[in-house]
Amino acid sequence: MADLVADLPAGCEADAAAAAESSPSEQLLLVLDGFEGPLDMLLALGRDQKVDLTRISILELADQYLTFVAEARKVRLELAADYLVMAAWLAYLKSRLLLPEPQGEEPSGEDMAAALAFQLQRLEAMKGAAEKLFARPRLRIDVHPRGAPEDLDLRRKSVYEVTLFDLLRAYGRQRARKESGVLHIAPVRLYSMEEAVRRLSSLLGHMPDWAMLASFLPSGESGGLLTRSALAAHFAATLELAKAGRVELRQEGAFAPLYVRGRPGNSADSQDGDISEEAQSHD
Amino acid sequence: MIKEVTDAHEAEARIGKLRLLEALLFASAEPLDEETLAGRVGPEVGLLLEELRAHYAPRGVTLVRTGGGWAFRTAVDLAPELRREEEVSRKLSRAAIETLAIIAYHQPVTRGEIESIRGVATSKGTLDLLMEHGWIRPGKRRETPGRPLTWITTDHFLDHFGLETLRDLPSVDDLRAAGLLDSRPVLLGLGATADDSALGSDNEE
Amino acid sequence: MIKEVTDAHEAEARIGKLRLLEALLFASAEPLDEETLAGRVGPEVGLLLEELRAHYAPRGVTLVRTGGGWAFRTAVDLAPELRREEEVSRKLSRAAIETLAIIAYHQPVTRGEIESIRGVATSKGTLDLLMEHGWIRPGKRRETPGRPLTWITTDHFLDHFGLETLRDLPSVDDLRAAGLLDSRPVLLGLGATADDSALGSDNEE
Repeated sequence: MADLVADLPAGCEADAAAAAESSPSEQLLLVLDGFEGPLDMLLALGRDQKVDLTRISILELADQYLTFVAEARKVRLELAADYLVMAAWLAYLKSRLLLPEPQGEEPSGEDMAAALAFQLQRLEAMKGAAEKLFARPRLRIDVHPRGAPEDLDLRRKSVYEVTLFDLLRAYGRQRARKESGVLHIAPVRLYSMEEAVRRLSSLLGHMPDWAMLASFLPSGESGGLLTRSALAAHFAATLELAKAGRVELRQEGAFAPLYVRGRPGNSADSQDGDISEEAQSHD
Repeated sequence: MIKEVTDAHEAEARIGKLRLLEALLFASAEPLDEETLAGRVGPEVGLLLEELRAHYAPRGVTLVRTGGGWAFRTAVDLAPELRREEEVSRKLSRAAIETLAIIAYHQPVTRGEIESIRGVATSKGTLDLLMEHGWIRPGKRRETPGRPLTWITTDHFLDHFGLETLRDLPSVDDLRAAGLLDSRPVLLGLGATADDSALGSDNEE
Repeated sequence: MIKEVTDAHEAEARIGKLRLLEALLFASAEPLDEETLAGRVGPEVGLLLEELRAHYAPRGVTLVRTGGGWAFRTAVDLAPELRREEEVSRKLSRAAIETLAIIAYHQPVTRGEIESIRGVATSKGTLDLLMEHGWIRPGKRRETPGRPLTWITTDHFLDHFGLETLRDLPSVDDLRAAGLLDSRPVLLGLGATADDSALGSDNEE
């Protein structure tokens, strides 16, 4: 952890100092705030190897990155999907580098490592270029034009001053107005728990035996926010119904499919206590 | 430009001050008074200014004293050759820019269509102005009842905005991606709004 | 300042032209292109400009060439004495600075390519902001599937950073020789949320 904090990109020293006095999760948050995405973070880790980027150990880098992500997840930090995708890719790369190369059309582990090294060098080059560019004397900051120009309007290309930016912005605004004529807050359709309770209650009557919770989900929605909220709502609804003693739940293990069935007799004596106990009692 | 001085170091300092004076006077939007300038180059500012004035006297740009301050101005005798045109560059009205943008993106487009897109009536003057300026011209008539005239952009339009073809106009998606079109309030924490298709489809609910 | 000429009349005409050129360039805050200037002083404008540039080289105000134009600017070495702080509101984010550098060095470059180089999605408003500064503009569409829009820098970008041409970008030759100006995507799925091929499809709506 400590050395991760030390790898902050330039300009974040103050954050680092603050991080030293805060909890591990806060430290990680601060570190993450300093990065522009996973490639940027890899580059910062790579600089820590203190070798020329052309001779960097990609394997070592992958390990550092995976350690970082593991740490972050340990403190239950919400990591952006980008970082997880990179972690998965690096884990794969690692396995390709360590295991014998399979015969196939896939690029070799070496090629993949070289491609990553190239990306890091290219990003590093652009960061360097940006720095040099902005270190140049800049107009109206270091170097100045005539302060009191005498408007000669020599070019006479146009009487009107309109730039492409003006034109595009006008169209963009116009479109935006049109799209939100009557302030159309695009409705975020979320499945409510009440809705799910109603739905499950009516369905359970027709389902005498154990059935996967997933099979109760409304069909016709694929992926997306609505599906995910439906899943969450139905899950919460089963917990609520189980608490009320109206359904029973069963699950083989963590992350295994959740089974549900209507409680025979369906009486009103609600049972407190946690779901896993209840599930076990029926096994 | 520099008067004889015995000491080379002194001469150099003097040149440095003259250069700074030149730059300050050039970059300032307002004439600068001697007091302000003295604050930058020291009490000998009067002598230095006279030296600069003498240097620029025969040139196309001269140093003049105006009111309480000093400023560079183009030489008076060149005025006839620099005379600016009567018309001063003007800002195009917002309605005109919008109309032009709609014609560019939707051409060929009739006036009725422009009005329905903008949601307001288009004054005749707007189209006239854009046409007078050479940015738009009438296209073919639309083969619908009333055979309304359509409007299209000209080559001069492309030229003015530095476009090679109309196809180089950024698309609506490009505009959105560039941040030039942002209508939907951002819903924080619901990263999934990127899922436009799902949201868009139940808009009608 | 004036080269030896045998004919007094010729010399006078030459001085007149230099003075006019000086005045024209001085009057304008923006660079003027040679074509415009040639329209005022004739085809020998190139030689006259070089003569003016040489005359002003040691002074506090210098004549510089940038993009296709010429402009008077305060001397670079006086920057510390003339420095104006950048307005806080104009300070650019790291993302914007990097994006600008990538556009400058890789142009013409698509948004997807920028994202694959940075390994992260371009947030809304970054390109918008750079365009509002007048540093970038849309270039031609790339003739690949989806015909994605490309981005390029403007002459104002060169002027702002004191560059005569794009070849004067810092270290550009070294970077090119090292193969680092190759903008092809390398790792699939890295950040590049902007699938270029998906863009530009709804121009016709």
